[in-house]
Amino acid sequence: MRILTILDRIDRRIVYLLLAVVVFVPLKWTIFSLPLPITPEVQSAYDTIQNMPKGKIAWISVVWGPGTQAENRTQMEVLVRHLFMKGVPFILMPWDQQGTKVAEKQVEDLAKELHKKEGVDWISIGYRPGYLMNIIKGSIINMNKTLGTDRHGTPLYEIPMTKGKTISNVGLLIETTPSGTLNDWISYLGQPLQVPIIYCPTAVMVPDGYNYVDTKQVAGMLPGLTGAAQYDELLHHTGFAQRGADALSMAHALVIALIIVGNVGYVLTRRQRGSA
Amino acid sequence: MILLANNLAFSLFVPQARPAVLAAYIGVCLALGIGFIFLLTAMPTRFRRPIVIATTFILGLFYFLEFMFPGRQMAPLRDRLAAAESGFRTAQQDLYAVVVQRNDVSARLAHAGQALNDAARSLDKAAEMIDRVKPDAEEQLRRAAEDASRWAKARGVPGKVLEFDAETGSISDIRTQTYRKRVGDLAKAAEGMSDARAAMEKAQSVSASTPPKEVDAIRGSLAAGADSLALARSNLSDNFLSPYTQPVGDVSVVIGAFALGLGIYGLAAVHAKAISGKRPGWLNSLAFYVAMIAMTLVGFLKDYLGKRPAQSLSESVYNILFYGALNALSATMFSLVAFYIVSAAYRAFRVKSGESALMMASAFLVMLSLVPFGVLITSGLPVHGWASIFRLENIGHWILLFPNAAAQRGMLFGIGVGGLAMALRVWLSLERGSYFDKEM
Amino acid sequence: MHQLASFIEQHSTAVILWVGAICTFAIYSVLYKENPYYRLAEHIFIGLASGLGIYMTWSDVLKPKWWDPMVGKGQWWWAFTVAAGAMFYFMYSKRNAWISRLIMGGMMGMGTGAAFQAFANTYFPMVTASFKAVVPTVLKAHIPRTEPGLGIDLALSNLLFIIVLITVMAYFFFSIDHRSRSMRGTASLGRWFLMFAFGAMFGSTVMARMALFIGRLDYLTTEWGPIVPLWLWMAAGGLLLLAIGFFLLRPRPPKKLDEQPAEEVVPVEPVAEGGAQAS
Amino acid sequence: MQHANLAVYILEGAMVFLILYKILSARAGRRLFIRRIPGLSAIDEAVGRATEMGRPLLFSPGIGGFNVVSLQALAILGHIISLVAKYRSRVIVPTIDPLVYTIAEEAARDAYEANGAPEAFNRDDILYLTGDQFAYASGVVGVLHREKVAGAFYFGDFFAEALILSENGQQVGAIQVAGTPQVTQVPFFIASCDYTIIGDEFYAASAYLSREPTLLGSLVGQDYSKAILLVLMVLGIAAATWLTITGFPSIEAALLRITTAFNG
Repeated sequence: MRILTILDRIDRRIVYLLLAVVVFVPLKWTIFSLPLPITPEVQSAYDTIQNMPKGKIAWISVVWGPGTQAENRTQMEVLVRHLFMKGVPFILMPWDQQGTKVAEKQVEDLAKELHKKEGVDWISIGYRPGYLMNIIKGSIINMNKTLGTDRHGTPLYEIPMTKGKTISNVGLLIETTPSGTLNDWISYLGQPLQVPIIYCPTAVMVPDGYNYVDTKQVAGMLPGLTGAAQYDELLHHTGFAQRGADALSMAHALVIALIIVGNVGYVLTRRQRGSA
Repeated sequence: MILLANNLAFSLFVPQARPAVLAAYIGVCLALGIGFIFLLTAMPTRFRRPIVIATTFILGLFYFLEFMFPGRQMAPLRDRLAAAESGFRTAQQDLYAVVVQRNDVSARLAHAGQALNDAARSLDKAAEMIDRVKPDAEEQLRRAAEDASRWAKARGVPGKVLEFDAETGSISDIRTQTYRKRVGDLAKAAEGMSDARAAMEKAQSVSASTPPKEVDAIRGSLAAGADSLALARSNLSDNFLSPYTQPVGDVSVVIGAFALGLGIYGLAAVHAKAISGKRPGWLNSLAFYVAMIAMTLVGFLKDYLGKRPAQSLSESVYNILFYGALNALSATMFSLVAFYIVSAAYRAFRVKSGESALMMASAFLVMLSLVPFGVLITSGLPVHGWASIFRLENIGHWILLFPNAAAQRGMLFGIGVGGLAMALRVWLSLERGSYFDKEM
Repeated sequence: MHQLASFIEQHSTAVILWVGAICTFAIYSVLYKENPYYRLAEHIFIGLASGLGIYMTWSDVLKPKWWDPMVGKGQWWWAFTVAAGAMFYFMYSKRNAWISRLIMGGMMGMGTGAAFQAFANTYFPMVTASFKAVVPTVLKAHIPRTEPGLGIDLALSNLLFIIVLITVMAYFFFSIDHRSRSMRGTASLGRWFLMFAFGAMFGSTVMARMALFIGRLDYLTTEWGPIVPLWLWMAAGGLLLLAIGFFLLRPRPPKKLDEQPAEEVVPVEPVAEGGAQAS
Repeated sequence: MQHANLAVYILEGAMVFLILYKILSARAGRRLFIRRIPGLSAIDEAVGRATEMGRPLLFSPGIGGFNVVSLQALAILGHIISLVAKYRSRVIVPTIDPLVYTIAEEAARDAYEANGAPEAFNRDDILYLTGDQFAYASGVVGVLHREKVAGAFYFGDFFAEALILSENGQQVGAIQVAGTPQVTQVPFFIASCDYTIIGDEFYAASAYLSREPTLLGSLVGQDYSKAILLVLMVLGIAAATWLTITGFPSIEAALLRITTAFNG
């Protein structure tokens, strides 16, 4: 019965090692991709992009830094992939100094993969410190003047993608964020101009995010990494999102298995001691 | 009251632009401060405790009174806005009923129309009031600004200092600032009211034949209108202490910042002792010193070296220390929780007692409801209808929304009252315990 | 010096990645046990954070709020705050320690005076949010005024919400003995609900924490990983395997497992007293 | 809300009155009953055990700034330090705020002096460990392991680092007692500490430990205040339910007015 008593007290280091393996392996190699049920808020995010009228462009707001890139970068990745596939041009707007580099590199990689060109299919305005509300309100008056130049210093009115475009051409806002910046977008852009918003919060913020989904203040939401994985499935693509969701699933499975194992060991040990 | 305090501040606190005079003034201030502290050292013991008690009480009184006094100036206008807002909210509720329940629509709509008519009357009155009050406020603002500039000229204060001041809001120009805010708030209130009125007009056109989706959209804009009225109302509620909250907050933040030296001194002393005594681990203490000095140094150098090669070097070193080391250390330390949460769950969630079994059960359900493989277990159940409540994601959502939220709220009330009582005891110096009982 | 400078500037991205990876491994090593690498990382961490604290206190607080107004805009009266700040340092004086208590008392006063507004803004909305109807609207004939369409499910959920709220609050009454007849059932029910809620909070946090770990792994594999030469990967893999082997085969002192199962994990026998907590 | 309204005057006024009234009557000598809080009784035991084993204790006042929560944590610390000084044992206090640090140091020095052992007080045991959340956590983890603490107390504001601290304390085999007003962290303390003080037992702790009439009176006053809130909510629930049954417009209007007043 020794084996059963061991179940009662597995060394914590073995537990840690198990966790590391269980997360690392599905993250690195696609071993299995669990089918994901698509939740309504993700489906409506997908439909929003799918039904975007021709000639509209999208704004992508990057509020995150490297700390939450596992979730936020992945959400951005799947949405950018969809925009590229649909041929919707977009402007990348990074508000975080470190996140800027990570986000731009991600978009560059995707553009290379899908043969898209900077200046035609996408631009980035580079890191912008400053008050979000002022930039939105300024853009409503004159978008190209307020946003100024792209990350290489070319004025927006000279770039083919944005030449002659105004705020009325903006047909979508994607907010990828680990903090509470959504309200500014809703009050200054989403509600007044009826621009649909796709909200991509981190897992901790998801319960709060459902409030905005219920009130239809956001058109769709990608809840954390699992939301990104569902989106990937809608795109019939297998990428980091799917692997991350697998890793999350496996980690939870490990926790649940360990709890069961621990209880089996505990009950058996107690019974053994009781009979001895 | 504002006028009195402000005139006093005006004649006492004059910004000085000429460097020599400024230096002299600052010197005198420092000397006065030292003198004040010197006086305190000579204070007889029996006065010390009463002085501390009085200081605590008076400084607490500022925020207490600032909250407790309603703003008198605009009270009738606020009442009108409140009445209009309540009409909006009533109509909004009626429209909600219309959308959700399709029976008895006409009675509901009539009720909503009644509420909106009341709201419209209140809005008219409020607009009238604003029209009446606004010229006065503008006149007061103009006079305050004139006074300020005249007074500045008389005392040789360069206009630049003063003008700059008015924007950032310092104590010397609080009167102008107060009036400017009032004029701005009135304008914003008028803007909010016109937004609300537009929503209202749309709502008044709702009839029994309007499609539910449209009614729902109108309901949403009514709610937004009510919110903007509430905002306008709260903006107009400044009392005689409100303009001073910003300067008082700044002062307390600055004074608090000076206390950092205490902590850094203590930390540095511990490690200095370790190094000088060659205690075990003294090399780590050395590493602490190197890291601290390097970080402080490159932080300042990158800001104050101007455009020199050394500046760009310190910028790169700063990036390495901040993005490379500090961020990685912080993120990794945080992510340790992932490991500990597993080992804690494994160890603690045992069927040792009813309580731990219950905790385990709810953790289990919520965890399953959040991950794809858990959701798969019950994916066979229908999405709609009564059986859907047994789908795991719905169970998890329900647990978080009802029993969990209720238990948290029950705890929070106790914590809130406990905190309020503690604050009250400290404020009135009723608190007991080692630090608070000590003789001085 | 110049060479060092240009080297750092040219390779700063790589240096940042390497420093980040080394720091990550040093912190993770504490999972095995506390060791000199962790200790070094910990001291550097505290050093860097204090250094940043000093720099930020100047650049975010003292410069914009104190130095700039005082020197740049001629507001000489900010010099008084120096005296106020200096009062803290009297705590090291034996005779005049009370001066530090004066300024501490002032700071405490400011914090406590604001508590009344904080209480009203935080807890008053919670009171009205708890006004929930517990009867489904299908029970009566005419139109509901508030909460239209309150179905049986929502009504039952509301009822449960209120029962949980009341019993949990009852548990936290201190001046009533829980052993008294009126309270025994209510308070212990409240405790049960509390434990259920704690489980839910625990369960809903796991995902967010795992995502943090995935984030670190992602950093190591997709950002730092590509710049690491292959031989280093192989050497590291070999070392890891060796380490695992040593751990599994390490000599262990013989133990009587069946008699004292709690000893290995918790050297101190936990104070097992009923009702204190769940574990 | 920016400024108080009638609801605030009535409700907060009643609460303040009750708390002050109970404090005064307790000071006048009325005896008051307080129920048992088991976790707090364990503090004495932990201190005793640490003394027996000749190992130090650790007290963390949390990572909050200089606020009401930290002041309450310091009040609990005062009690623990005087116990420790009585036994001539050691307690290490890592802090994150300079002001909390100074008060802790003063409290410790006084406690040792009051127990006639000023030479036993070691200034290095009261630590300031930077203002950064996770740098602080890493420092406390280091102290837990290096000093092989026999008991650890966590009282104050804790956030994500709660589990990091308590799991490491668990690893070194310390008896751990924790209490925090941050409700979301309580489950993690329950999972890895021996005793956890829940909810506003945290604010009751200093009254329970010191049996000081002022604090006991305040605690009873708090009970009355909570009772007011509870009664108010029960009335509101009854009104809302009655409204769904009868649909009286007057009830609806009254509920709407109360809700508006309470939400500013």
